[in-house]
Parts: sequence; C-alpha cells; structure tokens
Amino acid sequence: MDDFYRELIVEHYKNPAYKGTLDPNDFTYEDENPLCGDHIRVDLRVDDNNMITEAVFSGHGCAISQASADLLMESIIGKPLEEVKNMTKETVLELLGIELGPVRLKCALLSLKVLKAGLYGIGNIEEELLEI
Amino acid sequence: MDDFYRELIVEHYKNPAYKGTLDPNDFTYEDENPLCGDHIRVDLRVDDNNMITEAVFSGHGCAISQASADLLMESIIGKPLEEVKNMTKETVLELLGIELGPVRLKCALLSLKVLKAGLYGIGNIEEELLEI
Amino acid sequence: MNLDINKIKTDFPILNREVRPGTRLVYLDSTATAQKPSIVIDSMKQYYELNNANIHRGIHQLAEEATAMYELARQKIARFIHARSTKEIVFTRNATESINLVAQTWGRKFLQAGDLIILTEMEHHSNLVPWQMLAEEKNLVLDFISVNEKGELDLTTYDRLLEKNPKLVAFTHMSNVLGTINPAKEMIQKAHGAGTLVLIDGAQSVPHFSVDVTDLDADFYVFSAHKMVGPTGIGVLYGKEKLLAEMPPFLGGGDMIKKVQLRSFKANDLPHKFEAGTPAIAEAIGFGKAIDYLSSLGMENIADHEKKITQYALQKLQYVDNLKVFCPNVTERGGVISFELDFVHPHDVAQVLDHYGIAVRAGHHCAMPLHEKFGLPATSRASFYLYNDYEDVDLLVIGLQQVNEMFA
Amino acid sequence: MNLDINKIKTDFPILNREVRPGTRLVYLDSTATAQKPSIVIDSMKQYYELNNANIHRGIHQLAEEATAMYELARQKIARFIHARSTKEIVFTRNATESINLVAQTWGRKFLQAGDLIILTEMEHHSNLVPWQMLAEEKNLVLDFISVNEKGELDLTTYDRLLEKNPKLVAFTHMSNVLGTINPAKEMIQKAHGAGTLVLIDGAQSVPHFSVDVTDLDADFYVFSAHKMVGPTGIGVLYGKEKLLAEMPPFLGGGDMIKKVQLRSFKANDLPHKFEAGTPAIAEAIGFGKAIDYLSSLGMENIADHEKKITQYALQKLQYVDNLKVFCPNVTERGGVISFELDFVHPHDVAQVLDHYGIAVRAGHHCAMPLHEKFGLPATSRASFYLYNDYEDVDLLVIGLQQVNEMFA
Ligand SMILES: Cc1ncc(COP(=O)(O)O)c(C=O)c1O
Ligand SMILES: Cc1ncc(COP(=O)(O)O)c(C=O)c1O
Repeated sequence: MDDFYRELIVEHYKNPAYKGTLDPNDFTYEDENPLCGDHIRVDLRVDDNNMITEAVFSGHGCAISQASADLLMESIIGKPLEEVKNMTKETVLELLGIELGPVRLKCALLSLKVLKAGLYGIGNIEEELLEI
Repeated sequence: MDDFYRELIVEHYKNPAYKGTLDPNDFTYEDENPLCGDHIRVDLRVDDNNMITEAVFSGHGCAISQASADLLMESIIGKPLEEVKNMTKETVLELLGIELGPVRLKCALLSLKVLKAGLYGIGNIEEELLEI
Repeated sequence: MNLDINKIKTDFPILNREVRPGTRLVYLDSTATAQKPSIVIDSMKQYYELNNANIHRGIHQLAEEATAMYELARQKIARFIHARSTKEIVFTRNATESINLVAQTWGRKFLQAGDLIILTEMEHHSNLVPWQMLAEEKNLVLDFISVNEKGELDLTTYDRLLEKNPKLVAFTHMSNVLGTINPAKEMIQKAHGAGTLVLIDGAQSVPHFSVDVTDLDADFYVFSAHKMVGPTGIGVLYGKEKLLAEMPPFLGGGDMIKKVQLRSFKANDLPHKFEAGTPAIAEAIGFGKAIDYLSSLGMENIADHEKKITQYALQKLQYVDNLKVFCPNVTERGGVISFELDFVHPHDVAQVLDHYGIAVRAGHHCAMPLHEKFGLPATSRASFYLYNDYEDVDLLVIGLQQVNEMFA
Repeated sequence: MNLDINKIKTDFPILNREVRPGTRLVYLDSTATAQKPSIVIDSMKQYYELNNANIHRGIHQLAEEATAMYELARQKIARFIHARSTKEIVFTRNATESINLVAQTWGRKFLQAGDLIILTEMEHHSNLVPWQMLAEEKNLVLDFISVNEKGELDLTTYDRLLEKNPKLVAFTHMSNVLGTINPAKEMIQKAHGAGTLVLIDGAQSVPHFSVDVTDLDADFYVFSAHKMVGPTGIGVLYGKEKLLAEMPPFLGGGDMIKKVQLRSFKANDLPHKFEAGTPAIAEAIGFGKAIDYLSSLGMENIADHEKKITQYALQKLQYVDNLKVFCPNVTERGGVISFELDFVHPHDVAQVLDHYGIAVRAGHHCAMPLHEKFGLPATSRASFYLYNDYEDVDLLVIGLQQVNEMFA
C-alpha cells in the first residue's frame, strides 16, 4: 500500500506529466463525479488518420482520479481513437496496477468515462463502464 | 390439552348451558371477529337494581369463543351490571383456566367485548381489552 | 432427481425442535413463511461478526466488503429468475411493498380516472389493497377474473376483460389458498396482445418452482425472501428496465439520489433509484445464500418433490372423516391444501393439531374475498416445502383423526 | 458511571477482526452504521433456529412465540423512548422510510398548495428529499433554518419562519456531519406555540443519548435500528396516537387490514395499520435486544463516554498538521467530527487510514447542501460510539500523520 500509494499514485498525483489544456484542440470534454466533487477535463489532438498525437487532462480531485487520468493520457498517445473506444475498466486498473473497491473505482474510471463519453458523444455510459 | 379441550371447552362448546335468545330482553348486542367469522350475540334481563337475572348468548364460532361465552354468561348471572363493566381479559382467562396465544385470545374475549361494548354503548373498546 | 429429505431436514435447525417436551415439530405452514437452513442463518451472523458496514459510499475495507456482498446477492437473484440485468432487481421489504411501489410510482404516473385494472378473485390482500387504494385516489376501475368451482381462473372472463382496454393485469402466479398455479405465460401473452402490462405476484411461485421472468415476458414480478428459506425483512421487485427507468422514485432519501440541493434532487441510476436509506444489508446477504441453497437442490427437484407430497396428502386426506378439501381437483397445483372439517372450526383444528406439534394455518389466509366467494369464513391450510416428507403427511392425518375424535 | 470499554469491546465480535493480517480494526464509522454485540446477533440466529414463524394470524406454537417476541420488541422500544403506548410505535425499514411515511400519508392528506414546511440546512438527504417530492407534488413551499458559521441552527431565522404559519417543522436532533445537537425541546415548544407540528429525525440521537418523546412533546420521531447496535432492515416511526389515527394507511396488503372485499378494505388498528405484509420479524427481535444492551449500559453513561472521547479527539486533532475540523466550536455536540486535511482529498485520507485498519467515512455524508454551503465538496468523518476508547483516537491521529507524510 505504501508502495503503490507513494510510488505510483502519489507520484502521478503530485507530479502529473500530462496535466494541462490544449488550445486549439480536436477534442475536449469534461465531467464530474458528484460523490466526491472530482472534476476532469480531457483535451486531445489527432492526426489525419485519427491517431492521437497529444493528450492532456485538467481538473481536480483525489489522488486516484488524478493519477489514473495521468496514466491514461500517457497510454493513449500514439493510439487510434477507435482503440480508445474499446478501452474498459480493466485497461485502467492495469495501468494503476491495484485493486479498488467500488467507490474508488468510480474515481479511477472518471477520466476514461470522460474520454469515452466525449468520443461517443453520448451522455450516459457510466453504467456500462462501471458495472461490477 | 386433551384435558382442557375435552373436559371444559369441548363440553361447553358442545353442550352450552346458556345458549339462546331472550325476547323480550333489557339488553341485546352483537358483534363479530372478522378474522375467523365468529359471531356472538348476548341477551340480558336485569332487575330493578340493575342486577343481571338472565343471560344467554347466541351465534357461532370456534370452541373457544363459544365455550367462553357460555362460561361468561354463567358467571354474570346474579351480578350487578356495574361489575360486568369492570371485567377484564383476566376474568375470562380465569373462567377458561388456560393460557392462550394472541389469536385465540381474540376468540376468547369476543363475548366479553360484545358485552362491554353493548353496556358502554361505544364502538371500539377492543384494544383496551386486548392489549397485551 | 429425488431430494434426500432426511439430509435436508438436518439443514434446518428448527426442525429438530420439540414444540413441547417430547413433541417434535411438524411444520406445515411454509406458505406463511419458510424455515431457514443453517447456511442462511449463519451467513448473516457471520456478516455481522466480520463485515458489517454501511454500503455504497464507504471507502474502508468493511464498507467495500459489505457493498460487494450486497450487490453479489442482487446478481444471484437476477440470475435465479433470469432477469436480463441487476438493474431490474430492486430490493424492497417484501412482496407487499413491491406491489405498492408499482402502484404508487408507475400507477400514479401513468394511470388516469376511468382506467381499468384487472385482478382476480383469488388474490392475496397484498395484491388487492394497493390497487384499491390507488383506484380510490385516481378513480380507477377494478375488475376481476373470476375463479370457477374447480378453483381455477375463468379465462373466458379474462378474454372479455382484456377487450375493455385495461392498463394493467395483476395476478398471483400461484394461489396461497388453493395451490392453483395460473397459466402465467399464456395470460401474459394475451395481455400483451391487448397492449396491457402485467404484474405477477410471485410470492408463492419463486420459492417453489423455476421462474424465468424473461421467458414469461413479465413486466413486473414480485416476491419475498422469507418464503424461500431466506430472512424476513427483504423482498424483490423485478421490473423491465425500460419500465423502471420511466417510473418516478418511490421513497426519497439517502442512496436513491445522485445529487441533492436544498430544493431539488437528481435521482440515482437503477436499481438504486428505488432503494432509499440504509437497505436491509444482512438480509440481502442471507437472501443470496437462500438462492444458493435452493439452486444447489435444483428448483425442478423441489417442484417434483412437492408435487409428490401433495398428491400423497390429497389421497390420504380422503380417508379423514368429515374432511373436505377446498377445490381438490385443481389441475396444476403447488403444495398447498386448504380444507374444512365439518363441525369443527378451523381455529380449533389448528389448536388441537398444535398440541401434537403440527403447525398449520387457520383463517382466511389473507384472501378474504376468495373465502367469501365460496361461503367460508375460514379454512385450515397445510402447506409443504422441500423439508417435508411423507411422514409429516401421515402425522397430519393422525392429528386430524384426533380432532375428529375430540369433537365427534 | 464510567463504561468499561475493554469489556464492551469483547461484546462486539467484529472488533476482534484484523482488517488485513496483522492490522486490527479501528472502527470510527458508527454514524453510518453501528457494530453489533453478540447478544443482538445471536438473538436473531436463535429466533431462526427455534421460533421462526409468520406472526399475528397463527395459532400454532411457533406463530404465537414469534408474535409475542415481535410485540415485546415494540414494547421495549416504546419504553426506551418513553412513548405513551405501543400504538405509537410503527416498525418501518429505516428512518428514511419513516419520514417518507409521514410525508406520503399525513402530508398528502393534510397539506395544500402554498403550505410551508420548515427544514434546516443541516439535514440528511433523508429529511430533505421526501419533502422535496411532496412539495413538487402538492406545490408546497420549503424554507430552511440556516446554519451559522459555528455550525448551529440560527434560531432567529427559525422565529421568523414560524411567523409564516408553517404546517410542519422537520429537523434532525443531531447532525450526522457536525455533531451538533439541536435544542429540540425548545424548538418544539416554539413550533407548538405557532400551531405547527414537528417531526424529528432521531437517527443520530436515539443511539447516543436518552430521548423522551413525551417530554419533548415531539409529534413524530424517527430512527433506525442499525445505528443503535441493532440489525439492518428495521426502523421506527413514533407518532402521537391521535395523529397516527387520523392518517390514511401508507402501504396496502396483508396485516394492515381488518377486513377486505374485492373493491374495498377496512384498515387495521394502530400500529398495524402502517405495517403491510410480513414485517421484519427477526430484525424486530434483534432490535429489542439492542435496546436491552444499550439500557444495561445506561444511555447517560454512553452519552458521557462519547462526550469524553470527542473532547479528547478534538484536542488531539489540533496537533495534526494541515487538519481543519469542520465547525470545531459547536457547543452541544455528539461524537462526530468531520474534518479536512489540506492538500489531501478525503477519499485519499480514508483510503490511507484504511490501510492502517482505521475505518472513517469520506464524502458528503448524505448532506450535500450543508457541504455546499461551506464550500466543501467532501470531508472525512470520524465518529465514536460506546465501544471506542482513547486508544482508537490515538491511532486515528497517528494514521492522519501518516497521511500527511505521504502527501507532503
Ligand atoms: C441524521 C440522519 N438522518 C437520517 C439518516 C438515514 O438513516 P437510514 O439510512 O437508516 O434511513 C441518517 C443516516 O445516515 C442520519 O445520519
Ligand atoms: C400469494 C401471496 N402474495 C403476497 C403475499 C405477501 O407476502 P409478504 O407478506 O411477504 O409481503 C403472500 C404471503 O402470504 C402470498 O401468499
């Protein structure tokens, strides 16, 4: 625990590599988790082949939501948009490398939810993502 | 059990001594227990001092309600009306000489309820009587 | 496969009990509530001793365990009745609350003065009174599929009633008095053909035979844990997701919300939208174990066993003097037999049987209108479940002969 | 009298649990739900193993035992809160359902468009949403007693609001976030002076100090068993008999009726009128044992103990860097402390504490409007009950220092 918290999560939380905004961008979307007030925005740039070239997040929240956003941004750069659509809760959990209870899961998945909801252009995919 | 059922209750049920109606009478009142369909009517005659001279019941129902009605009639003859008003659940249970669960209690007390409700001229004294 | 009833009896601690010194319990009142196997009882004890916490919002270990256990129970129930998703499984206190929930949310929102609801003459009060209350409030019309002499629904009146454009048909899958199993699938098809939704009272079916709400195509389906070897205090409303989604919330409070401001709130997702306040957590967990227990025996085997016991009982009861079974010739029937003994009031029957340790019900069994229709104020009722055997039936018969003798 | 906490801890099996190998549980989340002593857990196991039956209508031995046990629990509760009669004690699922019951029966019957209901800014969602739903349905007006910076109700706004002829005042006896104990008796007197009825949310008071509804002269009073060392799945609505008698039934079905015909019913006497269907029987029995347990310790002693622990904790927490208690200066307070750690999200606080076996809550504690008022999306909350001791507080403090270090 000390391990994961300090070394991975706390590190990404305190020193995120992909925090910021892009202007102009090809994609921007934001959402929040009313439970804890976490708020995340994601900005992307893509090339002509719909390959992600740049990805950053902004907002505030707990270490898990911020760290997983940072890790997610890192992982999607260089990937086609289509591939991102297929990402699941498992994708994020693998990035974090830890097990999470249902409440923290919502924190961890907020950035993926923002990303997918933005890409699909639909309001509510949370449940599909979060189904336990 | 065999004892009480056969010897007291079944006996009074099968061969009630105070079953019938009085015409004319000084008092008549009837009520039923919707739970089991038991129906009891009580007819009384009183003398000038409001002393009960004759008491009979009619109706139908289970052995407990019929037997306790028969025992109750027997016990009130020769008593002043006022005394009947003060009779309680314990009075009837003593007459029956057995312990009863809450459902059978309602059966046992139906005749007293009829009697008291009639004497008080009020609709609902069941609860006061039946409170456990 | 035959159930090993001797083995099963040992799963239920209460069946070892002596009602009075020297008198073993013969429990023939499972239609009122079922007994519980140790696996169910102990799961709740264990929950309280190891995992107890409030759910859904907690981050600490206990809260996560409790939440996972509670939601796992929902999954088990969804699978048990073949629901499409856990979103279709709402936890309530009992079947009764489930019916009221539909009446007070779906009914209040979608029904208007003059709308017709079809019920049947064999309903339990719990599937009558909620609709009477709604009918009074909204000026609805109630009509009833009649019960014929045989004790079955008269499907010709049903067809005729469906022509009147009813908004809902609500009926019991199995009668708790006659044991009649109604042709739910056929009746649902007919209702849907007429554009009508169907609510099924499954309080007596889910415990006793395999139910597939998706195959039935039921719109709402309700039942209680306590009648299916589970704990008191918890029941289920199954509803098609689309219908539940359109319904307004039922009770307001913690857990059923996404967001609250002083003057407004946003309801939570299904099924939480309908679960206000701290739910029956331990009970859900016990309920899940009850499902495990029933599944491990197999609902087909349970149904078969009950059928055999019931046939045996119907045969044996013919030899009890003065005994008249209430509708003995019902074709499709579960393990419930109501009867009268001439000259003996059902209360006295029950009390004398109790003396021999035999637990039966006496009364109107929460179905006064059915009793009234047949001119009976009350009946005695023996009902059978997976832990009853032929010997229990034999003891009932002996007990009834004693009653006869006493009152002869 | 001082409580013997070491002895008490052994009454609660879960407190022996290691959350993870080598890490003992430090349970500081009793405001969400309390842990249960063996006497409560075992009473329910024993009920299922010896007495289980459906109640009220049964003549056999088990049914009579179950009925007597269920009704005895009601008596214990009536005595515990000093109700005048068991008719005033209605069993519900939880405090939330109790509030909804009042809103949907009394509220629906007696309130009209434009009528004013007074709530407060510190209410739990369960004492907000039911009134919001009713207000929307009937076009009522809601207004709120404000909470001042100190964390107490502003009684001047209350006086002003009472002049507007409100029909009901509903407020919590004790805040589940700030620990504030509101001056219920004084507030009820004022309300009655203005001709207004009062509902008190006692979810956090009845478990923690002695409550006398008759002395308070409360009109309605609600609470949940699970927060007072009792089981999940059961709560209470106390109502003055006269008020309950005037209210229409809530849910329809078995047990809440005297008589049913196909198109009409006659409601049962109090309190059964409000208890539809098979109730939470085992839970009532466990609830009764919880009352016995609390009474044996003495509510005064419990309150004293919690006061001491809370004072100790408030003092100790001053020495945790970056920690800010949410309203530390409330005068009358129970054993609840919400706080923030600068730079660390409450979810992270809770998760790191959990690593050390310390269970606290993080979030809005079902009081979003209060958090919003103070500009906090979420807080961490530690709460104390009769089984917590000074060592638990010390461990919390050490845990928080660890959090600080990790996120420094
Ligand atoms: C002040 C207050 N009111 C109401 C409730 C709701 O209690 P329940 O969830 O048991 O209905 C709670 C429980 O969190 C509470 O703290
Ligand atoms: C057919 C039927 N419906 C509904 C009910 C009500 O069940 P509960 O009391 O668990 O709500 C019963 C239980 O007696 C029943 O037999």
